[in-house]
Amino acid sequence: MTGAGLPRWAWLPFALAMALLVIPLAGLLARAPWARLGELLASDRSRDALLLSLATCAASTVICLILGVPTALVLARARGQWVAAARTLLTVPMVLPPVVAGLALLTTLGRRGLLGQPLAVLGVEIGFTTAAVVVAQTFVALPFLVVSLEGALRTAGTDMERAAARLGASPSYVLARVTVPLVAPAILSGTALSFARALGEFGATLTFAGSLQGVTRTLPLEIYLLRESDTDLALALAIVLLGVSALVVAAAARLGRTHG
Amino acid sequence: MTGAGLPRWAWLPFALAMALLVIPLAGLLARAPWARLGELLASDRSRDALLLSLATCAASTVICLILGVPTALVLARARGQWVAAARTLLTVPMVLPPVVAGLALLTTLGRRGLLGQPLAVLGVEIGFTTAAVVVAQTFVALPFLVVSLEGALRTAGTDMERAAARLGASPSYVLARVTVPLVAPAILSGTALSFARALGEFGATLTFAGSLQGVTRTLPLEIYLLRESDTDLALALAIVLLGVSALVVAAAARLGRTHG
Amino acid sequence: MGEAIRVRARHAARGLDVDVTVPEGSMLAVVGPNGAGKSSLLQLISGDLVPDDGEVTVHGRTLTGPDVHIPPHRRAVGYLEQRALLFPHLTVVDNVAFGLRARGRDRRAARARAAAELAAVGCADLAGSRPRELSGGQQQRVALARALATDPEVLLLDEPLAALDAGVAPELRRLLRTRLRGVTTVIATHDLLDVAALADRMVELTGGRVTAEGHVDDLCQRPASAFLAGFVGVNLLHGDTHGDARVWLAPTIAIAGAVDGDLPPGPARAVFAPAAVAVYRAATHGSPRNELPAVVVAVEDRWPVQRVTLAVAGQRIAADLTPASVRELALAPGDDVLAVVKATQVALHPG
Amino acid sequence: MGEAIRVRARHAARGLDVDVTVPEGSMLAVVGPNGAGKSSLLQLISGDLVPDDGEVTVHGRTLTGPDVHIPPHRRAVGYLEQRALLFPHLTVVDNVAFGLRARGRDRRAARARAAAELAAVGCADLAGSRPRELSGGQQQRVALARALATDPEVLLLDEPLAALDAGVAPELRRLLRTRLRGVTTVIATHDLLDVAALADRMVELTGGRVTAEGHVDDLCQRPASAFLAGFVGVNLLHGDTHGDARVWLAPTIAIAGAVDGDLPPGPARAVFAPAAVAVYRAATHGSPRNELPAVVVAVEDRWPVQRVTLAVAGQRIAADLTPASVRELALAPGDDVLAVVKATQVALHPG
Amino acid sequence: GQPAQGDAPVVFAASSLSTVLPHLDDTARFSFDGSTGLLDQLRSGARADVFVSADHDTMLAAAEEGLLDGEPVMVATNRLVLVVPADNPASVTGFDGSLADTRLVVCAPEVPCGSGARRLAEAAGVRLDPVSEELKVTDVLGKVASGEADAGIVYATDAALASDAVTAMEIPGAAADPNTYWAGVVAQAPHPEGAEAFVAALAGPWQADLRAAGFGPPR
Ligand SMILES: Nc1ncnc2c1ncn2[C@@H]1O[C@H](COP(=O)(O)OP(=O)(O)OP(=O)(O)O)[C@@H](O)[C@H]1O
Ligand SMILES: Nc1ncnc2c1ncn2[C@@H]1O[C@H](COP(=O)(O)OP(=O)(O)OP(=O)(O)O)[C@@H](O)[C@H]1O
Ligand code: MOO
Ligand SMILES: [Mg+2]
Ligand SMILES: [Mg+2]
Repeated sequence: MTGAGLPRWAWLPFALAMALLVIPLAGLLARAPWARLGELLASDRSRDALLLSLATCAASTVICLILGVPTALVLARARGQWVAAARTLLTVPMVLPPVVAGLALLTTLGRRGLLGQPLAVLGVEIGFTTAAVVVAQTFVALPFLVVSLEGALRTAGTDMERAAARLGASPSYVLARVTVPLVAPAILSGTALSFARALGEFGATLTFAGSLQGVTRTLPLEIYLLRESDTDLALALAIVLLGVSALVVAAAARLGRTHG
Repeated sequence: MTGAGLPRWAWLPFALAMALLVIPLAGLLARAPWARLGELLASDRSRDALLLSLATCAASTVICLILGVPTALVLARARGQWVAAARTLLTVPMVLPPVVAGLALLTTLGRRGLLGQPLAVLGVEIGFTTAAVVVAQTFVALPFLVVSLEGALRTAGTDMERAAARLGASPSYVLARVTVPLVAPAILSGTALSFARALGEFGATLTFAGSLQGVTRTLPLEIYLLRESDTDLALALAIVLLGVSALVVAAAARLGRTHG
Repeated sequence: MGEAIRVRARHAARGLDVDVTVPEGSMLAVVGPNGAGKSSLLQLISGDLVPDDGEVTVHGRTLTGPDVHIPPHRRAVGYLEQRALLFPHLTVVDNVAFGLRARGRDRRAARARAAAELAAVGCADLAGSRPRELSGGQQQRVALARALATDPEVLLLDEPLAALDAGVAPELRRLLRTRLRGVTTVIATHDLLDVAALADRMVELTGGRVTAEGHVDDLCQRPASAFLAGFVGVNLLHGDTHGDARVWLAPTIAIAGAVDGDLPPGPARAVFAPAAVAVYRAATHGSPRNELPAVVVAVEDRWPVQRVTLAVAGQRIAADLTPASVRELALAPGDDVLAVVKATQVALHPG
Repeated sequence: MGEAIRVRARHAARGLDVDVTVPEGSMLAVVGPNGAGKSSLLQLISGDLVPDDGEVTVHGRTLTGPDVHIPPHRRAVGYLEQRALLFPHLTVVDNVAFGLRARGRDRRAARARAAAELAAVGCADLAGSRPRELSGGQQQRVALARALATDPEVLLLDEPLAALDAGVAPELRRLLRTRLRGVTTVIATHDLLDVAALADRMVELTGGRVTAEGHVDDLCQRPASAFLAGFVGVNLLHGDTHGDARVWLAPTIAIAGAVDGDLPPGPARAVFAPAAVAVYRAATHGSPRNELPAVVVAVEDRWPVQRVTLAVAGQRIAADLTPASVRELALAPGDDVLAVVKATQVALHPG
Repeated sequence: GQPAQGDAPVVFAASSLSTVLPHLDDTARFSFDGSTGLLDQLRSGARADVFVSADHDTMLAAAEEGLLDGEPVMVATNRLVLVVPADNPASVTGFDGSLADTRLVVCAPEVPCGSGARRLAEAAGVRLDPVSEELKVTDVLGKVASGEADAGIVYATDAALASDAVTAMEIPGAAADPNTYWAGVVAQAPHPEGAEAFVAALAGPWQADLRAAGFGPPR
């Protein structure tokens, strides 16, 4: 019993959408230098870029979780006019052209930036460090987690939380033992989205953090650079990027299903 | 009665997240050449870029709606192993570095591409035309609509659809008169997201469509070009971009609230 | 009065194997324990469930058969569930007009018909409201009007009153009775009041099979199963008779009663009301009465009476006593007592 | 038996203004029409609702007062709703252990206590199951065990049985009675059976105010309002008495009855059961009986009787007749008849 | 001479020309991107008339792949300069030892501005220890102009554009080892005449304007 059933014509736009989104991916795969893939990926540069990307994405994803889960909770549960405003502000970085995002970060956290200047006085400079990459990735990825999680929290409602409070559980205990487990699938998929978005981050990193092998040159930057000199290697790395993203998203979906 | 209430400490990460995301925007606004804004935006190049961006985004948003709503419906309602695979494939373009996305499109729809070649034989060439901009925008924006709408459709469930079928409504009638109105707020916010994402599209457009004034040079491309020669104008245009995005997202949220 | 619905179907996953017919214009009540297959039977008729094997015909037209399966929206079958499931984005009158609009009727005509249906269920003044502004009872009325506005050949009701406050249910039951006169209806229910107030015939399902079928009065007066007896609220004792207006429950225990029709020797059952049972500590020896040795199992308050559950020859019966007599007897679980029933208040049936 | 709970509070938005006390270890039933404020009263005690003004004390400790408001999770108050609201991600035993774990009890001790509570509600074997694998009745049992595992000083029940199948409710009611012996409890309900089976005292709320309060038996036997009479299922007629064991309903119509205690001249009411009312077409003139001119309003099937609603001197009463006598009398709405009630079956009360 | 309106060419040109070219010809239509990106687009069948690259290798590749019609011509050169923020916080004195321990940004060796910088450093015996090897010269300039970096190596034309934010210093030997700009007509150009005219104008009458924008003469 799946309700009214799908109108048969719905499959046409579905097929078109799939074609639009999947065929280009297939095109990329078709052009990839499969035979030389192993050899290409074995180079120092590739390894450095991949490891840096994985490490920074792991870090930014952890920060996204720590900041994003409570933020989604506040947006979903607090009331007042300002909540709508906060929600809009949180969405904007999600749609900013990455280069503009990088500019914004530079103006703020750069050595002469709003916050960067006082920080520099204290001896903290994040420009050109791996930390800057993590900041850029967090900036673009955090909204993905918050937006998807907030929806799930609203859907889940507050019934279970109320029941838990009536059993004597404090708000923090309720959060840890009821709310988070209940929306675990959404947390997982939101985490996967933000990890994948961080992994693909290019413009903001380039503009804000720079590009030094092993320090700030992540996989997307390396791909861009290699286009100039070694198209095959660039394509090979793009395939790796695509594969890791797809893997993370698919794994989260599967985990969420088993769990939910 | 809001369930267990928010743990008080949740406001700390919330404040940090807001700071991380909002202060850079503020930094951008602070540096903007407010006094000269009107004059700067009056230039031909700015007008061309803004109008082109609005026109292409409107077009790609309409396509996203036409393709995306049925696609979300299929993903939410169809059953089977392949649905999970389709969902993952749809998510990947959302997280691809835009340059890689552009390369993928070029490989596929370019004149020598997988699909581009046969199309070129038929006299249809979309590379480096305004149509190419719309394709690039649709490619990156469609997943946003599909992913957010699918969640809402799952949440809404099939009860109402079943009730409608039992009153004799055909699947298409149910879709138009029950399903779509019920998830209207989600359609609205999904549309706003994809419009905003299309508006911010940079890398894929540059790579796939080029950067020709009035034809393919959208607002983000113009900002990128101007960064070097006319920082003030670039900033002014960035502010416009930011404002339009925020406006669209906020308007959709408000509309959704009144409607829902 | 011909046959309007015939369902002859098997569905292994639901453990269903039924053959049920409903006469034109009558209401069939489907009763049975949880999981017996009541809802599944309705879904077979509505087309939501496809049987492994069998046929569903309405007015002679095969809706489901070996090679046919008309989808739900093309069957002229109305379906009303526990929940009203009104469309939240439409006004009440547009909810009721929905089915007609879906059939292509123009807005004005559909609204006019909807208004008439709303008036028939006493909700004319709610036409412009949104569903969320309605009470549960009002929602259920509107759902009924909506289901009837499309002139269904058949109406299915799945516990339509179970979710309602006790205060609203009687009123809605009254409404259903008036409104459904002449509509072929199948109702799945757990409530005797629904059956008594509405249905002509009833079917008892147990584990997916029809275990009793007949007129409501017959089945209620002569319940053959523990489920039906409990449903009706009467006591049922199984035993054997030699044909002499007595049913032996054990070698030394018999209950005498009035024979309704024939009572051939063999298995037989005795049916009597809890109110007809008195409880004594010691034998009384009066006019034709049954005095059955019994053990108190439980005592429970059921205002204005106390219900005493007794074990008689390994079977359970209930006795409704006044609070005063329970207090006087000082009954407690485990006590040995006599359950006393006048023979004139016991009906004996074969089977 | 001291006072365990005292609620004296006003809440303008909910139209609530109450002063209610509950004695230690007893159960108070709160009844009243929809929207009367029953749930709001419970929420005042649980701390979910903050009054504009007033005080809530439990065992002398002020939980809500002019300057205090202990949040719900720091009150030792259990709350059970219609829906069981079990945590879907925890097993049954961990659901029950939840409250103890939240209080910092270690897992082993919490599980042991939970197992004991589960055994007490007859669900020991479900410990390892997930809530979604349970039937509605089982879920409600587990929710009860969960609420009791934290040893609440006070338990609040908000229509805890309303969502259950008629088949499961009696069993659960029995369980509640055993399990709640000695627990100070407040139950909001629409069901007389809950009140009769469980409660010691009851409060009638109307429009946010207490309109009757007392022992269950007193209020049920002498219902003073139409709501209570309907709730109990008896007839209530209001009139005036001159102090002579008769209540005048109209200048020429009086009903005679038995006086229970005092009956001073002034307003008075007559209470009698629907089963005590007979209906005749013509006057009968027998022993001390009331023969009240009446008009038939409705006839309705309530197996095994037919319920006839009558209008007497502008007030409504119900008569339960056998189907045979209804058929014989051929009663139809609008008919003029006589409602006959033996004076001994009518109780007269002042007020 | 100015090409006719109806024959206005579509010009694919390196980003560093984005400021000057539109002033020279307001009928032609321009698409600006990195040279490699433009080459990729030409490979994919972009309908362009003129291709102007900011280095020789890319133009060579285009010619070898048959993407050009006729021979490309060198139209300008561009020398590398050292830029520091206007307030020169690290007190850089020039392309010398004062660059040590500063935050220096240069282009990556894969892009022309990066390979050039490295050659100059080797010749001058200066050790480059950059904190970032940027992908585009724009990003080098952006970091210096914002004060994020203490020094950077960019083209003279870039430095000229940001003259109020950065101070340019000459690099010894830079003028002798410039980056070369090449223009060519694209094969099967839709507007071949306009294209020819545009390339000719670049090599001829527009040279003065290019010079004014900071470009050097072709060699
Ligand atoms: N959607 C379903 N998928 C699989 N099995 C089902 C489904 N719905 C019901 N069943 C099973 O089919 C059998 C019949 O269920 P059905 O819902 O028809 O019973 P019912 O008589 O309506 O019960 P209730 O009184 O609880 O409503 C049960 O064993 C049940 O577990
Ligand atoms: N969350 C709320 N916010 C505002 N008003 C409410 C809320 N809940 C109930 N009310 C109002 O307060 C009054 C009392 O409602 P309450 O829920 O206490 O009644 P109740 O006696 O429990 O009714 P029911 O029998 O329908 O459960 C009603 O007028 C109701 O409309
Ligand atoms: O849009 Mo980008 O700047 O290629 O990540
Ligand atoms: Mg059912
Ligand atoms: Mg309530």
